[in-house]
Amino acid sequence: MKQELAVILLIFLLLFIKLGKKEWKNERLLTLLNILLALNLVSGFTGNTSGNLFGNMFRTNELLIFEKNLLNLGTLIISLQSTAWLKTHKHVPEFYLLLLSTLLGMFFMLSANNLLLFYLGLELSGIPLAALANFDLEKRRSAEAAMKFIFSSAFSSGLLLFGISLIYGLTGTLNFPDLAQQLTGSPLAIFSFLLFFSGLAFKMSVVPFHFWTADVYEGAPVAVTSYFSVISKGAVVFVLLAVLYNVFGMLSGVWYNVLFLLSVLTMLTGNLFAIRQQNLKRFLAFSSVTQAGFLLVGMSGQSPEGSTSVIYFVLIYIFSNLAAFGVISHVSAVTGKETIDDYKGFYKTNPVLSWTIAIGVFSLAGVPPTAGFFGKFFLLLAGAGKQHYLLVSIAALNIVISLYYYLRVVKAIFMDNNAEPIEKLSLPVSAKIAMFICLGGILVTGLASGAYQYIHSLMQ
Amino acid sequence: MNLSLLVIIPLLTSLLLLPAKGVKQVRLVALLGAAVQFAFCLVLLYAFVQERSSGNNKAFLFETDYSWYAALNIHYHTGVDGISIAMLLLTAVVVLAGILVSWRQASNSKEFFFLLIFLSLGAYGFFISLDLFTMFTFLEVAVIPKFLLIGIWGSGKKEYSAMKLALMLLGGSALIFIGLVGIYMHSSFNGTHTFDLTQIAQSNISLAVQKIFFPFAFVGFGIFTALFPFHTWVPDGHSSAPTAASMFLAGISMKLGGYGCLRVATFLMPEAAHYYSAVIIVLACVAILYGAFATMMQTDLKYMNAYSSISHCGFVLLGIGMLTKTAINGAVLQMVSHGLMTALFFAAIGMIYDRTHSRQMAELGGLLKIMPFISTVFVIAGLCSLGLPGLSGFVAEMTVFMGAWQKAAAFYRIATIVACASIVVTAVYILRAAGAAIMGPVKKIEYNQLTDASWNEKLAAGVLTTGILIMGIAPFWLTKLVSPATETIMNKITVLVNGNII
Amino acid sequence: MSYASYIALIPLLPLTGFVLLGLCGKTMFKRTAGIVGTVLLFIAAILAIYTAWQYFFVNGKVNGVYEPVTALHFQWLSFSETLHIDIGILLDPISVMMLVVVTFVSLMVHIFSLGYIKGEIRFATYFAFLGLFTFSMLGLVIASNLFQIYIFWELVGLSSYLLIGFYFDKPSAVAASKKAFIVTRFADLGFLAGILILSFYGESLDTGTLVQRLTNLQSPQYLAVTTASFAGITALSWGLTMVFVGGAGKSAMFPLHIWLPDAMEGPTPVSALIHAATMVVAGVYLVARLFPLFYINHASLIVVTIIGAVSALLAALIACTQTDIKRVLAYSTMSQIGYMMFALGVSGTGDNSQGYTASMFHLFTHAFFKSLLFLGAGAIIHVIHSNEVKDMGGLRKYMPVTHATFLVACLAISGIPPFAGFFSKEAILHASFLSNKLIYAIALFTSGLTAFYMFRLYFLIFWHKTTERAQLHNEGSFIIKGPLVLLAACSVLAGFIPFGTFISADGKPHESAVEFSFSVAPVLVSLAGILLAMWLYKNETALPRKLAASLGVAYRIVFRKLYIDEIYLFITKKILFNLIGRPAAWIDRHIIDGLMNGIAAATSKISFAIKGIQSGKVQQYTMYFLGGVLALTIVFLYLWT
Amino acid sequence: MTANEITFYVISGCLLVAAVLAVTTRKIFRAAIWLLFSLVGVAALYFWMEVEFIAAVQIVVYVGGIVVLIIFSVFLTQQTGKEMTRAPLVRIISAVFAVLLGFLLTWLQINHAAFTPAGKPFNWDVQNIGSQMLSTGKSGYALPFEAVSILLLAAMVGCIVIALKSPDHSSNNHPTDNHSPNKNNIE
Amino acid sequence: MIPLSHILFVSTALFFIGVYGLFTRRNLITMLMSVELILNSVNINFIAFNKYLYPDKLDGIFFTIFIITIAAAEAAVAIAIIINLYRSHQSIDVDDAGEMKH
Repeated sequence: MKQELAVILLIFLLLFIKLGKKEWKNERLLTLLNILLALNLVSGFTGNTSGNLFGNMFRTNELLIFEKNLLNLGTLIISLQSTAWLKTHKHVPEFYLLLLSTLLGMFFMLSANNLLLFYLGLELSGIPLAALANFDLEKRRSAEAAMKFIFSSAFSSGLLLFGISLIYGLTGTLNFPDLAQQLTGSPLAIFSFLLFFSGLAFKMSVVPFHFWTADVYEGAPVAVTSYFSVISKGAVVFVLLAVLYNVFGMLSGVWYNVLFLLSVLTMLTGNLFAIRQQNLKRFLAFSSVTQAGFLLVGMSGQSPEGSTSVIYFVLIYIFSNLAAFGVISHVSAVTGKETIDDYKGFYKTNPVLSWTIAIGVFSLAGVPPTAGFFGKFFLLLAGAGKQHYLLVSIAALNIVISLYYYLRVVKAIFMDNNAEPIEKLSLPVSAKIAMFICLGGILVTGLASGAYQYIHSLMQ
Repeated sequence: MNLSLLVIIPLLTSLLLLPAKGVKQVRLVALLGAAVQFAFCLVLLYAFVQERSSGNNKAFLFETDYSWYAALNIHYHTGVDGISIAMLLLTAVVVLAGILVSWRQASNSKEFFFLLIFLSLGAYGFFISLDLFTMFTFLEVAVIPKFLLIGIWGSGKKEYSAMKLALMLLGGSALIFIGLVGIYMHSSFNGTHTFDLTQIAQSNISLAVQKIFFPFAFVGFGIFTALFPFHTWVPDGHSSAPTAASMFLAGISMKLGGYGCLRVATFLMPEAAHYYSAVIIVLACVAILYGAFATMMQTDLKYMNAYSSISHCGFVLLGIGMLTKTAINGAVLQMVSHGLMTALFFAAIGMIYDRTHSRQMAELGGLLKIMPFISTVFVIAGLCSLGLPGLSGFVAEMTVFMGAWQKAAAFYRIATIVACASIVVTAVYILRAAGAAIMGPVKKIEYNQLTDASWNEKLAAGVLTTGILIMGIAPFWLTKLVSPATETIMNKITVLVNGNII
Repeated sequence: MSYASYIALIPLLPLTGFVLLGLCGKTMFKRTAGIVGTVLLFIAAILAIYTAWQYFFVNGKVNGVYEPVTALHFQWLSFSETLHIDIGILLDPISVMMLVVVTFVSLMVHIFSLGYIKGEIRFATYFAFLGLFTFSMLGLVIASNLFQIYIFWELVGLSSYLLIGFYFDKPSAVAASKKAFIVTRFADLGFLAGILILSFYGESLDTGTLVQRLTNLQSPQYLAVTTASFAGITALSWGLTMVFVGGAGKSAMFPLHIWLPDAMEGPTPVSALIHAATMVVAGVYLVARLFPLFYINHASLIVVTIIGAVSALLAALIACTQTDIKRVLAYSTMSQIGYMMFALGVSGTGDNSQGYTASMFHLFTHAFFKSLLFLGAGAIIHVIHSNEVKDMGGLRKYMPVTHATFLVACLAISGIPPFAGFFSKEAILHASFLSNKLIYAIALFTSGLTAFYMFRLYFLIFWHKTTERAQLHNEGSFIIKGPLVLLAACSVLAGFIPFGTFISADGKPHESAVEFSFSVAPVLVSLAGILLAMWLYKNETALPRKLAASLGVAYRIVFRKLYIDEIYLFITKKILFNLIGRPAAWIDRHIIDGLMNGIAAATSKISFAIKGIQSGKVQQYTMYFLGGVLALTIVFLYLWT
Repeated sequence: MTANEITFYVISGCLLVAAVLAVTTRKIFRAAIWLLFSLVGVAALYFWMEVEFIAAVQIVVYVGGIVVLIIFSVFLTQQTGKEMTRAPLVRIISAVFAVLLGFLLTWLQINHAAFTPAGKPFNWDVQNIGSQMLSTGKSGYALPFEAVSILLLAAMVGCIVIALKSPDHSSNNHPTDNHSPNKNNIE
Repeated sequence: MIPLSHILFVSTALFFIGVYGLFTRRNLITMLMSVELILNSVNINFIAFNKYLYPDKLDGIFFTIFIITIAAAEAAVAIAIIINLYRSHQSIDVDDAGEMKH
């Protein structure tokens, strides 16, 4: 609960800042906030207790604490990276307020031991995000993205709710442990599971519930896009993992097949759409769809190793995606350039940033020695846990397809010539810190087995 | 002997490259790194021979074993046998020569050398790994530097080639991955799954399982070593790459595949290897002869050498497919020989290209008069390629032929003869190239102003040529080194296969 | 009985020359390269002669035969427990004889070259290559292991290649060197296959062991090699025929002879050494080395006989029509080697081993007079700067020494007593007479032809009409003339050696059995040939042209060398390149690579084809969403339960 | 058929008809009114189920809040009298198809499940709801209550930022965008 | 006594009517109205289940209350977004906001 309280504290602090008389300069405010977020992250590691609260509605344990810390970390990195964009923004406190309330929503969702709290967390992490997507107030695309997100999300939560209502009708309880025992394989249970699952799959951008992803990622401000792709998705992955294993455990026969089917579809579709993207944000959107497919493969493993590899992958994914997004976000904020063609010849002018993108992209692609390789390897290994090799084979081939477009980005940056490359840029200090965190994470997380071992030890 | 030094030295070198300033410092660091590594490999060889002659008959020497990902029973397990030592020596020689050849690399030299060293790191790590996961990791580590080296510093349609190479190789590693997962899932040692090569070798995987996963592993590694019909990355990749990268590609990278085919696919799944041997042999023969004929028609020197690599690597696969001790010995020898020879060839072609800016046979000519050293190197490499006695190619090819001939059935006989026939075609294309590019009248007047090799190029060529000569003139020490290792592999195969047949 | 101490030096000295001159010939031995090479070879030649003396006269016979001695031996490359390449030195009568021949001729050529090649930029390189060749040839003849023969077999091929292509800026030389190497390589493929077959069944690569095992009718190896068969032919026949193919390629036997005339592009002394005296007889030597095996396999022996006879006859015919002095000599070489081949073919063993002895004898004498002919031709070319006989004529006045020695050589090759050729050729004729009358007839006819074309050459060069070129220069220095005289002396004297006492198929000496009466016919035939040549060519007349015209098509066919070159050209250019190579390259680029690229292209096509799904309309997205849920419902509730 | 039952069918019928009209009528203002009726119908259904509290909440929040909000936004953004454009026919057809299929499937499942009523009376009172709402113990809803309050706060802040016209940009009627519309397509 | 299934029929029908509206309405505000219908149908479900099946506890009622609250919040944010969209696009036709595609 401490982590939630810390976030709430921050939210109220922001409220007071906003309402207070004092006019804050953006730079100072941002510095303050970054420090606070860092403190928040640090505090998340200490003095946590496991247990249930609020009449078992809220539960927490070491794993959940770790997951929340991951989300905190990601939020901090995004915050560090978005200073260039936020510096000129008029609504910095509001931005953070909304951001933190979504984070809080995710925390609730993660800790929920009850469908109601779960649903509230989901909405709390969804509705403010729609507003955030609109934070490039003058941009047409930003508004379009927000609109697409809120309607898609409303529809998905409609289905999810319908599913929850049926589950409630079937079992008469909202409590997860009770549900786990009462949900059997009746057709209506399966049906309501599918409705429920689709609502979460929507957030995770699983095909065919992914259509909003590309448009929203493209239109939203880059910081928000990063948030969508890493934090929001990561949280849903954690939740889905917990829900599938703990609540719908009795339906595992069904959901294994669902995951199988959808992961194949997701990987393929994500790849096929990513191949020809020009806009980097859109490109990363489809790449994140593909990654969702790989995550499903790991999830289908139904073993402690499977869960470990999924969480581990999310951790790596945070680093990798943010390494790439961080640079793109800065370039976009300074020059407004976002297409792959714009990045041609980028290496000539910005070697360091180029390498950062490259390492991030390599990690996304799963090339050693970056952590992404380890992440993918373990995901797929877990996916083969039940000696079902077809899925793993398809996934392995999809990795190859995905390499094509990842390398395409690298090619544009390093190999193509451009008469007017993006000029030389220098990152602000905070973004540099973020960059180092990400690169360090990418290089260390895989080669040192500590993170994986730690997560695995939490899987008891 | 701490084998990890083989990985640490390149790692340190690449890290030291980062703060280095200017071309001079950078290349000096790179050269020093490569030289130290080379020296270390020699020391290792010495220590290995000492150890063996003092009666240590363990399959792998200098083993170190750390638990890495304990939850998945993944270890960092290293150790060497004769085959790995041979491969390590080859790598060290080629790396040294490659760095010398690129001494005058001007643009982005830091990154260039960094990637070269990093590529070699992957190769070293691959050859010393005894854990499939570690091995696979190192294998993949070696891929991306190639992509960047070709794409950034290459020539011609470099982006296309780089992409093709990377995708095909990584496609290969995807197949390997599937194979590894299968092996892992069906291995059991003390009740747990394992990636440990030595442990898997002891846990007998059933034939049905082997039949499924052997093709994945073999084809996957095969792609690295230009298995027909997955060889098409070879011509494009090699010809677009900068000289050093071509040398590394053909000299080291293709060997990763051959080594993997042997060490992973064949060693761990011998029954399946036996089961599929006919297919392997047919593919290898096709690669050998068809590659040779395709080489004959090339007009670009680099393409020619690249295609010839397809043909030569066919011998490696043929040797492995034949599954006799001599043939496998030959496959290993051929890997070493081809590595040295093709690196030398690419070095010579690179030197020629640097000066004339042409690789077309028709545009060159009479170079022997203008740059006798380079031309001689070219001819030596060519002669090695066509299997001239006294040079390494002969030793390797003959061993393969001899080994292949041990199998008496008509199918194997025909395959062997087909493979032998390639020595004629090889002669045709090598002499054709030499005749057109090296001999004959000088085609362009401006060529007369060109200079012969500089000291670094001479040194590079010298190192490689020495290797070729040592192996060609005194092959006995190498076979002595390799033979016990192949024996280990063969024993397993013989026992299992015979057990099954009888 | 220890030879090892010095005998290894014989091949190693030329090798030292090669390494020394090859590595630093340009810098250290700018002028002295030739001297260095020659001195080294001189020592080697002395050692060789000393060895021969020791072998034949000091150690002598044991139990009535000259024992093969393995003077040096170490394992070079091990294939398996039984099969390994050993590098060793085997001394037996023929290898000792070859040692002498090779070192001696090579020395002569070295000396001659000092004058001939002077002023050439790549002076040192030339001598380096000569050294390499001599080393390889010596290695070949002393080989104790079948694979060692193959190794040096390849190396002599290489030296030949390098020396033919010595004038590398001449496209014709480059083409010729290429041709020589590739054709012999093709034949070597046969040799290799032969080695593989024989070694597999004989379970050894050691020549002696192999011969001993496979000729022992009780040994399991013999049983294996004679029972195994492919296409109805026993493995032994296959193996030997394949080995013979290798020999035929190196020895320019029909139809693998096409490289030899072209090889004359090389410097003339090289032709004398490699393409007349030593390398080209390697095939004969190889057959001789494995003769016991051939002998027990009648089929392969017939092949040897037929090929030898056909080559001898055809080459002689073609030689009659050629106008290039070196080409005439080249065809003559081929013809003479044909003699040696069929002599082996008609030979038996034991008391009946006349053919074997004769063949070796002819090899021995031929080395002297043929190298003499070539060196003479070299001296002439050195002066005339042309190979065409029409540029020569009347040279007897200007080059007396050359004239005299050339005449000696011509008489020797024509088999006129008492020159060396007479003795060896009589022996061959006699052997074939005893064995097969048809072969004898061919041999006799060829003998006449030989006399005819040699003297045609002789008269065209030294008599005929004096051309302007002939008068320009003098004959050359002592360095050029010395070897000619020495070789001429050998050509005269070599015939008197009682060869049969030293060399025979089974090592036991036997006396030459040629009777005086038998010699009459061949000598007469030769004399007839000489007279005919004299009548036609001594003075410039229109007769030859008329004769050629009257022969018409037949003459043309022979003049164009039976169109064999054209056939080869057709096979290589049209079939190998156009029908195999080009399609292979095309298929690779377009079909296989196209397939790989096609996969990529198809993926991208699909990618574009389905992009409409992402329509940008949020309502469609929601519809897909519902569609997805419904589809999953249908699948998991009704289809996949 | 009892009066109770008849009431139910009448309410349901009205509710559904109003809903259908709300999603089909082409005048936006009418649509809003039909929606209002439909929501009132739902409230009536709650009344019919004797859950008056929820009915009250329904009326207060939906009718008093959301519908009014909607109507305001209609005024803000549209001439109310104009007929709205119809969706493309394909979409309508596929929507009808999808919706019918979906309904069929759902209904089949629900019908198939055969819920058995507990047969017990439903006892609730506002006091109970109130105390549970703020209880932190078992079956207390204090935490969701807090969560939803944060959500409302966030939504409010979000709405203000987005919907309020920033005074600085009042002159900026032509929003600028860095991208030309078609740049993201590669054809 | 009305069987539970009839009430569920109504809610399901209402749900899909809402879905239909969401699919076919081009005006963003009317789409929002459809969303409200969807949420209402869920509410009916909850109340009905609570009343008929599980009258002991008030889970359904609470869920409904929260859904209503969230619906309000969602509607508010959606309307804010629509207004913003209207400002930039001068239209609230959903198909006019389709710049980003493929």
